[in-house]
Amino acid sequence: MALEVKNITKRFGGIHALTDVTFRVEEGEVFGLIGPNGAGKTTMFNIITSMFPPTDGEVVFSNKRLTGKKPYEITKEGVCRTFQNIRLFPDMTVLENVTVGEHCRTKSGVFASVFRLKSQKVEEEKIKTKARELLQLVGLGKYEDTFADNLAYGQQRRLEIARALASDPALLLLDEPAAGMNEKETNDLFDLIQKIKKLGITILLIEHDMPLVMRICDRIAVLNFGEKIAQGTPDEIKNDPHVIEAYLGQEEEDELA
Amino acid sequence: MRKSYKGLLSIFAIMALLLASACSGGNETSGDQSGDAAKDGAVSAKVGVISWLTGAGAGYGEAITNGLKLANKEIKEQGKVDIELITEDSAGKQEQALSSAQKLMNSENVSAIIGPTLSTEMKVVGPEADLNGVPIMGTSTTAAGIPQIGDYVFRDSIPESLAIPASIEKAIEKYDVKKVAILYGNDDVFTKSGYDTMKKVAEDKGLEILTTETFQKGQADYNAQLTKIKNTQPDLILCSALYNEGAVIMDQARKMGIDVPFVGGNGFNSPEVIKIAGDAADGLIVATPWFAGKDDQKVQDFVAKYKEEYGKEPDQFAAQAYDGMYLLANAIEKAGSDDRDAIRDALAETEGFEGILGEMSFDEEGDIVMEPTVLTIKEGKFQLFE
Amino acid sequence: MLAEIINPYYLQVLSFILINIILGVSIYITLSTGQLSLGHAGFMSIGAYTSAILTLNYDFPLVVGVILGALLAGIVGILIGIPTLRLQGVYLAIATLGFGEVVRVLFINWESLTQGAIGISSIPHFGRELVTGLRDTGFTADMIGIRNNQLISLLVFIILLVITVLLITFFVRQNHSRVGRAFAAIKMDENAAEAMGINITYYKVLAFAQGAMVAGFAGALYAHVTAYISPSDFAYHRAVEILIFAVFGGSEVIWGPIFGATFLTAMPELLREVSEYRYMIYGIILVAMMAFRPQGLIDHEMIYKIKSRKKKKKKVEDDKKERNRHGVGS
Amino acid sequence: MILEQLINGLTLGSIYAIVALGYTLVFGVLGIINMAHGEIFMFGAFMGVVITHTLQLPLALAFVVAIAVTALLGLFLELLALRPLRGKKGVSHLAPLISTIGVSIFLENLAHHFFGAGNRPFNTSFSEISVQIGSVTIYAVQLVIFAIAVLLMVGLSFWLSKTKAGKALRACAENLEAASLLGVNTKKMIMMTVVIASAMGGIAGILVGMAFNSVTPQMGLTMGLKGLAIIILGGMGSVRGAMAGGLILGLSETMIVVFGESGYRDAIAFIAIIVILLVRPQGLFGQAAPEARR
Repeated sequence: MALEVKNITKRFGGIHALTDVTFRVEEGEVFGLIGPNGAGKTTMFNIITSMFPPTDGEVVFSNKRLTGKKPYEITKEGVCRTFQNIRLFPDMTVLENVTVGEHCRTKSGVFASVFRLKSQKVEEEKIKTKARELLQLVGLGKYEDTFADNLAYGQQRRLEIARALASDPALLLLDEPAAGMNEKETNDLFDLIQKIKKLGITILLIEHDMPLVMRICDRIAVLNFGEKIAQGTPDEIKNDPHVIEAYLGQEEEDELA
Repeated sequence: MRKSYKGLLSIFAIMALLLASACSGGNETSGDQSGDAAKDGAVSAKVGVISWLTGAGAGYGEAITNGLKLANKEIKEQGKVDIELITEDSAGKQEQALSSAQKLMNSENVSAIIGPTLSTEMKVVGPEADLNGVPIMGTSTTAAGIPQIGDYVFRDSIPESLAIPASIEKAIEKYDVKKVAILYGNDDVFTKSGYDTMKKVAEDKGLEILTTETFQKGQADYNAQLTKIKNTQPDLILCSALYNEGAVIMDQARKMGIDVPFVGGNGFNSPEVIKIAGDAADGLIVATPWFAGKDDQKVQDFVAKYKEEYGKEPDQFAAQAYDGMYLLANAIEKAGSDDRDAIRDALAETEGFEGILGEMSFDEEGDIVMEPTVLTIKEGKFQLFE
Repeated sequence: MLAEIINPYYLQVLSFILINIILGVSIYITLSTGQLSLGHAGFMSIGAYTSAILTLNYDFPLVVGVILGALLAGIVGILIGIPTLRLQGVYLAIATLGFGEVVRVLFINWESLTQGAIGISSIPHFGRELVTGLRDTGFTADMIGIRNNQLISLLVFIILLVITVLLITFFVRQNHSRVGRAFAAIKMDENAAEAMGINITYYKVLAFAQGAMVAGFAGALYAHVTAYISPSDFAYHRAVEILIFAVFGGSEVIWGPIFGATFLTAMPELLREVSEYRYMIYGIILVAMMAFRPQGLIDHEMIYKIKSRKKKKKKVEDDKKERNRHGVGS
Repeated sequence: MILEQLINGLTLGSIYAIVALGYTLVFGVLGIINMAHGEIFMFGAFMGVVITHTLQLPLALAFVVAIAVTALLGLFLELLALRPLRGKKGVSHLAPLISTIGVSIFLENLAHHFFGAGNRPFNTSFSEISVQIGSVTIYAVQLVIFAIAVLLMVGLSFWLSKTKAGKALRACAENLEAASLLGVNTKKMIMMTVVIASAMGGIAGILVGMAFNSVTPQMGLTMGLKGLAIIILGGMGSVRGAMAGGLILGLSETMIVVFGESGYRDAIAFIAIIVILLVRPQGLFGQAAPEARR
């Protein structure tokens, strides 16, 4: 059940967003993908989920080639993601958002729905039960009838995770789940990720919150200007001179801006 | 979900109630009123009018209702028939015309209907009136197949199949025409049916049709078609267009150096052509039921009265409506009651009625029989074409 | 009694309202996946012409003609939908607008089949056909004490009402299912929906084709209610009118376009003076709605509030019953 | 005959191109299809009628008034129908399209009320002037139209690429937010764009009146839909594309008449739209949208 990213290169016009990036996420681990802004992390997510195709290279998940598949097919293969800039369905309730996530694991069509076949009714019940369980898991149990739009920021991030979990993923891609969270929320998030890991779900994580990354990740890869500059355990990464250099450079830039 | 569904039903229930209460007032069966002659011995009847009074064609509707009102005023003064006109607007739309007709026939219980303005509307309203046994007469519907809708459908407007052959025949006589070019609007029911007649007449008369060109509504540029026509060098151009487009076509043709005469259909017959095209309008030949310059006392009286009443020259729509009103009043008088069937029978028997349009009769199908006048535009004026 | 209540005029207006409701629903379905189609007048004309020609020239039964008309419109919808799906937002709107015009020009020029601009008249009329059919079975209008034309209008109205209610039920049920959730998700965020495992191509084509089919269906009904159709009945203005039903009433929930169609069709009948300014008012409605209430008069929130109020009421009642029962028990 | 038809096609094409330039300018900067452009054009034409025919004033004044009135309409369009939608949360990208459709219906019916449904003549002695070359007659109007079209295209290209205001406008087209951060007064720029585009519609209106002597309230719809087809054909937001697309459409409409299928003349534009959108959605001269925008 491992994810293999093989020699991925992506160019937008003349810009090299990713250059020959290779890494492997093992089953059951939490793998961190870090790097300064614009290093190509989200681009990597987009390529894994086929939001757009790589210029070169391929992505393989549990011995199946993901590259070339449609995004929804990839979700069906068991790879689901969250978004850096939250993309919930704003005019749906919290519960409905999660039920949408279950789409690819259910199958009632127009006919079954309109004629209220027994199979459809049973399925709807199952969908609701499971969605409620997931909301309990992420701690949103009492908000199920609230519109997603009206949730607090941290809650929205957790809802996104619940929605992604609803698709029964074997691999969960989290894009900066702690962004904009305060310390307590971040701690809750840490617990949540631990719980998800215990469910046997592999996690690939993009995150800027370094303490969180160091605490939670089993292994980490570092991107800078579209290239992988380091990979290893949190301790190895902390002491890697390339990584330090990349991040110090980033800070200077930040100050300039 | 099921609740909102119930909501819908209740909305309809309310609507049904509303309509029930709204119509319970004026809905008596028409039979009760038959023979209900007014005190002074005049036969009284309610007549519905469906006309295009708002929107793009409001001008037609206005002319028609003016003509009707003027005629009805005179009829009332004569004291033999007392007609109450109830006017509904169709806005030129079939749906609205049909709703209006239903309202007139069922809520107002009219004895007969005059209108609607357009042939397209008549094709929807006609069958419904026929089914209800309400005589209906179009005064401006010229397309083919209107009186054939049913026994109760009449018209006093001269159909293209009468007007176009008359003008083409006279043009052939005068200009020794051998070759013609045809130009018509293919997306409009009037111009298309005019074209069908033109084509048939041209073939019957053994004319050589050099080219057939079309244009569409709203088009401003006819140069491509006209250039093509010019190069075929016709003796005559048969142009089935409404006056709006027709005037522009003549303008562009004359500019291009096409100086042969044009024969137009009913829709082309309007003083507006001269207003829009100016000198370029010279050489247009049309057949018309209505000629304001006719040397006839009746006609001149009508023109004078109309001008006095409405401050403008009557056009063919006003004139046809005016005669239509008289035709109907005549029938009501003959029928001696406001009974729909009696009026229909009397109308069908109309023979040799002298109106401002000339001598009129209805044929077996309910179509008008009359002699059209052929006119031409010369020096910026409609004149008799001889 | 019955004879006094049934007025064909009101039934006629109600029948047109029902047809417009069906048209409103048709554009709502397409919009429910976030696709704006300006080609619904075109689909409507396909349904109308198909059914008119089949029943008139080839003696198909009316029901079969209407169904085939709707199906053909749906099939054309699929054929147009699949390639145009690559187009987003405004491009789709323009492409469908182009489609509608091409269909109209085709019907104008295909004279051997459609009689061009002259249009097709004497199309079998719903009510009249039915009444003739009933007469054969020995049933006449006098038997229930009404006139023939009253019976006809009544039958047309009842048929349309049943069809409309069934259709609304169909789509309400679909909305509250996996399919409806997929539609809604696509409308709100296409990329997120696809990332959540929804085959957006399939559902967008499905919605587009359903919309086309319902529009074709409405067109076929229209043909058999007015008994006359011509290409100019299905021009650009018709497409815009259909759009206005959804924009005014609201395109978030199915009740929006239903309300929009009802209100906007009834308005000129109730207020004849309005009729003169009808299109100007339409124009102002479009601009004002976009500026002040882009979701239309009836939106999710309104429906949600109504529902939750009912729920509360029901809960209170339930609680009461519960308490009463306990009261009896103790 | 072919030569004459070519001139006919070029004249028609040039007018189409000027109409399309107005569309393309608005789309280029705002990313909006202004469905009311055709009706603004129609008002320009009616101003010409009012000045030259009703009031019997000189043609030059007609141009001034038409430009002024259509510019004003553009201003109202921006203030009433477009600005309220901008930057509002939860407004779909279809909102401006629907809003401008509303404006177009309103204006069309307003013209009905003001000017009546009928055709209005546009008599000016200028449209009589012609030159005879061999068997071919060329009217001064035709030359003027062609010249104005080329002038507007060249002028617009130059203005966009060389002047400061033009560069600011292009910056807006690239990215509204960034442009405003860089100190461009985006509100003013947008307003200017809509006003200029509308005024170009006004010019086109007068030219159509001069060339064809045919002005009706419905002409806006016909011309507007053609303009729409052209910018899709030429590529949305491309000035050269609008010009080329206009000429292509004008010539092909003329040629379909020459080769005998005048009934399908109006369909060309729409068939072109559909084919282009399917085969090359960015249009003949447009650039492919970057994938990242998805």
